[in-house]
Amino acid sequence: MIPLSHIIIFSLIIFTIGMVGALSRRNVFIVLMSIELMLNAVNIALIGVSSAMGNLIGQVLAIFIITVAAGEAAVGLAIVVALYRNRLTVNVDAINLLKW
Amino acid sequence: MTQELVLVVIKMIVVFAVALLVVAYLTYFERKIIGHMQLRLGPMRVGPHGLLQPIADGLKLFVKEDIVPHDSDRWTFYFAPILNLVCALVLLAVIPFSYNFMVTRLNIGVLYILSLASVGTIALLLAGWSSGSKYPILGGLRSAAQIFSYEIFLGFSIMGVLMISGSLDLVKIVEAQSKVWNIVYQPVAFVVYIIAALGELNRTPFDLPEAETELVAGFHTEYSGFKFAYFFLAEYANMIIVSCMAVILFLGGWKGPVLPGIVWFLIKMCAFFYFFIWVRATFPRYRYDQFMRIGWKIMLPVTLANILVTGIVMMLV
Amino acid sequence: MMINAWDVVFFFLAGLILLSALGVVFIRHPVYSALSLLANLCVTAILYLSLMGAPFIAMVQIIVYAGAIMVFFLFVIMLMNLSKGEYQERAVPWRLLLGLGAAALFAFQIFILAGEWRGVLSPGAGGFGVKALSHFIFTRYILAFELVSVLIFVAALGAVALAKKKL
Amino acid sequence: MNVTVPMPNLSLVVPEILMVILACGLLLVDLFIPKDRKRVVGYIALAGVVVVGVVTAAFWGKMAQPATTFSGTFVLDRFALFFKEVFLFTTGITILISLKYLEIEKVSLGEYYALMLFCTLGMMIMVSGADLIVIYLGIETMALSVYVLAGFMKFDHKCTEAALKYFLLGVFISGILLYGITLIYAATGSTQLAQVAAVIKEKGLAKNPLLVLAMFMLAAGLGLEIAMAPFHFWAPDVYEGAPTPITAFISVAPKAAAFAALVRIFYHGIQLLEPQWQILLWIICAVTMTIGNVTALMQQNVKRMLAYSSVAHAGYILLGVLAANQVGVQGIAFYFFAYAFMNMGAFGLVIYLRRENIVGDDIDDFKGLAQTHPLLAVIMVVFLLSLAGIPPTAGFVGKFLLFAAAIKAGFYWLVALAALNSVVALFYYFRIAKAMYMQSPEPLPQLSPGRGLVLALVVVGVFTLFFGIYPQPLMSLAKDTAHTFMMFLS
Amino acid sequence: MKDAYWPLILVLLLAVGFGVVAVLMSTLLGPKKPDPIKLSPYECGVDPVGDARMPFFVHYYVVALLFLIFDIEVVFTYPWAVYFKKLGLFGLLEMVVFIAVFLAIFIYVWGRGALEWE
Repeated sequence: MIPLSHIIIFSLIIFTIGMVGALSRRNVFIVLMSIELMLNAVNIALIGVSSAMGNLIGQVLAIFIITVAAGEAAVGLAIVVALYRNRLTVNVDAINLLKW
Repeated sequence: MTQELVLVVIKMIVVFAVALLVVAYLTYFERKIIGHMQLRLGPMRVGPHGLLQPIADGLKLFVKEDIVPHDSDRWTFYFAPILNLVCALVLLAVIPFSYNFMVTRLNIGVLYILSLASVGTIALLLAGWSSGSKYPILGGLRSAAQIFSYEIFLGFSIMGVLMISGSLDLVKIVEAQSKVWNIVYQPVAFVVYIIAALGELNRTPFDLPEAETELVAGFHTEYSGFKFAYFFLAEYANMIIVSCMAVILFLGGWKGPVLPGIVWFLIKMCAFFYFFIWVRATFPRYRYDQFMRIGWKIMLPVTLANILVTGIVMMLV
Repeated sequence: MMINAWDVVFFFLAGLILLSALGVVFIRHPVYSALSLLANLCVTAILYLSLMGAPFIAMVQIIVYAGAIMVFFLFVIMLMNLSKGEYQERAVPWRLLLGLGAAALFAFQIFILAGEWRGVLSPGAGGFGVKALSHFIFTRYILAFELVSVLIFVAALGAVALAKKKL
Repeated sequence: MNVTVPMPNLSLVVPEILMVILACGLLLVDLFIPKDRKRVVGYIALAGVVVVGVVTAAFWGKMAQPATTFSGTFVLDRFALFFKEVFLFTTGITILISLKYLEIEKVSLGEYYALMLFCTLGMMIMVSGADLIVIYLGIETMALSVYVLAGFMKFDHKCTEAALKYFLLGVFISGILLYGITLIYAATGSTQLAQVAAVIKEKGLAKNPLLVLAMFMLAAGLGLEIAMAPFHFWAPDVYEGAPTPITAFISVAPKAAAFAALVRIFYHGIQLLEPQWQILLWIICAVTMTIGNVTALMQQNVKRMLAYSSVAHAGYILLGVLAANQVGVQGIAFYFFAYAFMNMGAFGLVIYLRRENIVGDDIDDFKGLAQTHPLLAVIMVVFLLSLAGIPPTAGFVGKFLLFAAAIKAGFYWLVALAALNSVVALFYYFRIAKAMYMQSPEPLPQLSPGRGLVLALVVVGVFTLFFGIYPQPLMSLAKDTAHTFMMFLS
Repeated sequence: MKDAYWPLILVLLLAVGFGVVAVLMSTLLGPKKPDPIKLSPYECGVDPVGDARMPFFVHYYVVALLFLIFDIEVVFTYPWAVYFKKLGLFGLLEMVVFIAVFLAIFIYVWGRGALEWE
């Protein structure tokens, strides 16, 4: 018997780690992977809740999230590839033609 | 509980030991059969008719110098072959060799096999990359592209079988074939499966990653010693898995008259081995563009059509 | 006795996931980072399988996340094959502060939320089969299901349009 | 034994189905059209959008009552229809102003139009989604297309950079949005808005911290597309870097869609949390307006200035959301049409000034426009007046409705702040006018706008004035919209 | 036989154990005679030219992309295939629409020439 709060808090921790990575790392790949980590944390929470409540909607949503993550990876890496062609870099710091 | 545990451990050890033995002797038989097909004798020196050859090979690889190139990425260089082998070996756990003989039964067995097979691709990519030299990288990218292209068709080709049996459980899939084997209902899928399997195994006529003329030796150019042997082992272990899956999905698994189930299973499996070796001896290698064209432009539409036709026929019947 | 065993399993898996998550974020080289994420995803799948009774999701997780998305990532990283020097990063303190701020925010949330959960996971009770899930996707969420195909179309379209040099 | 699947009422999703067919068909047709005749693709897309618009409009009379289908995951009501028309109108205008621009930039491709149509489809799903899962997928469909469109000129450094920034931020925020959905699901056991509302009511979860947190996260997730503070900082960069027609599109359509989704979720899903989300939105509204207007004052680049002005407009529209009454929804609906007219017009003018080597987005490019192109200058003044909210333009009517709604709901201080902000806004709109009328022109090469662009400018210009002088027809439509939408709450 | 996942852990441990131990053994047992030429990257006996960096091969990228996309389709087709008997005609129609959209992707990619391997 694992209390659901364990799972949720755990997933929040992972989510936060992902957030820290997405905000503080400079390599585009790692930023993207940190975001994947965030989505994974959401999935942990969803499936935990789903199986604790005996309700399948969470699992359905989790599948859709995984799908969307694939779409995001495809588009994101395409943008990175286009950028790499132009600049030969994947470092967010070097990408500064536009001021934030 | 303890009894169960012991049982599982015993089964596990038996399966692994037999599998490794089979792998070793597959290499032997491959050389022998191809030799005879080409009117040669194959290995003859070690033991009677060269029967101890695989053991000698293994020992040789074991004591060879283990070269790690200075440009390589040490950790991944070690990690890649292990990952490759592990991904192949753990698949053996769910194969039902007969109704009762399997390490464990999963209700999602098919997915388990496909999922770990897809992780194996990463090992090839890593192997190529970690070598730090250009041929292996290209070879790794090529193998990976090839393997995951054909993984798609492999996945689609078994869909018809899943529709008929309505389960992802390997045992139930076999049980659903009590009367008629799936190959009767799904001949197209079977052919696609075999082609996809050849592509996924990097075997002739699709052994492009190892095309010596273009790429030296593919992703494992820089590997030597036992790490090299791992790729070899994994390839043959994958061959076992693919054959087992073909038997289970299309040829009725352990079903057969008179003889006990497990014997039938092994017979069918050996037929596949023979087929793979035969193909290797017969066909020339495809060019990479031809290979990709076959995959994406022919097999993909065919498999999709197969799913729809299966669906329509099942609706009508 | 059994209860303790599941607790041990949970904390063990959670520890592994946590370690690999930290690895993703703090390892310098993207290939290692990707491997760490791969480990993370696989252990998460084990978590789903062992404690949450969600075998199908676990497998989808490995097939799509580990087997497709991560392969795709590694593939692109290796296609670019940047030399080691290009992975050096400047330390940017204000970014780190931002990250720490986020962390603090979430720590705060955890305090708010900790008492709000009454449910328990009872592993070993047997989860949902694939068919129950199919039933949901293919009857109730048909629209979402069809929408997924459109979404993937958009992704494919966009990726090809951006990545191909000349169209 | 077969499961009985209730056949969904497909007639309600006809516009969406048409849209998918149109987009897919467009791509396939594009493959067979030679390179020099790509303009045809644009015409087909435009015609298709018009057809879908007509079909959507045909539903209006039948939808006095909301209708749901797909097991309650999709709802069609007048609110959804109204916003769908906004999107379709925006898309049509964007296609018109893109025709020439794409030729100058040499990216005339079917993908461009197809992505825009898919984006519209995503938004149509967003406003019609009655289930958080469907809304989420709609958002993602929209967002992925917009990311690609923003970086569509892939050899332009600024453009790909803008796309990357937009993408990274968007995906990051969508993670937060998802966590919000998860928390709602965790608290109520459902993702369907009606059920969520029912469970909250039944179990008295109105003060549940989970839901409050979820509300924050949802607001953040949708706030990115809305460009409300503190998630507005991407807007100027992306607006500057993206191709100008896409900038025009992004500044209107996704914002409208995100607002519609926000309103639907907040009003129909978690309406019992109204005290909480009113506090949240109050603060956001005040900050957004102020930041948008004050930073816009300091911009030299017209696209950036319009970006900050659109942030400010998001703030004004938040007044309507905050009011949570019928006038508020009416105001939001009306304002979005007006906003579509004036913003598309202003960006259209920037495109008009696009020449071979000059982007036309610096404020100096507007110098002396009144002397060289007097008519153009007049039209621009109309748009600027409308953006500033001065009669007799549609912008004024919209702003009036929003302010009235907020006053009715008792947000006096906020309205005072908004009025103050409107005054500040006058300054930077006036700068463009000053450049046009009071500065002498630099020698300009001949401008060669396409007919499509001229047509688009005329249409939006006329609408801006027409609905400013005679707003009744649009007002009554907006009123019907608000009426059916708010029936739920009573 | 009942479903059980725990044996998988044992199998995993055994496989990993075998893998690691054998590699370590062979590393320890094998001879160690490194020399710079032996450790340099293999290029058919010629001195290595340049580093291992190469131009970006967009074809590989496109193939990987296609794989990612069709993998999604495969994953959604599994639960459908398993449940197909129960869903009946309606299920078939659903899948026809789903596959039709993916076919459109496929035709588009084909028509754009992304499948041509020069």
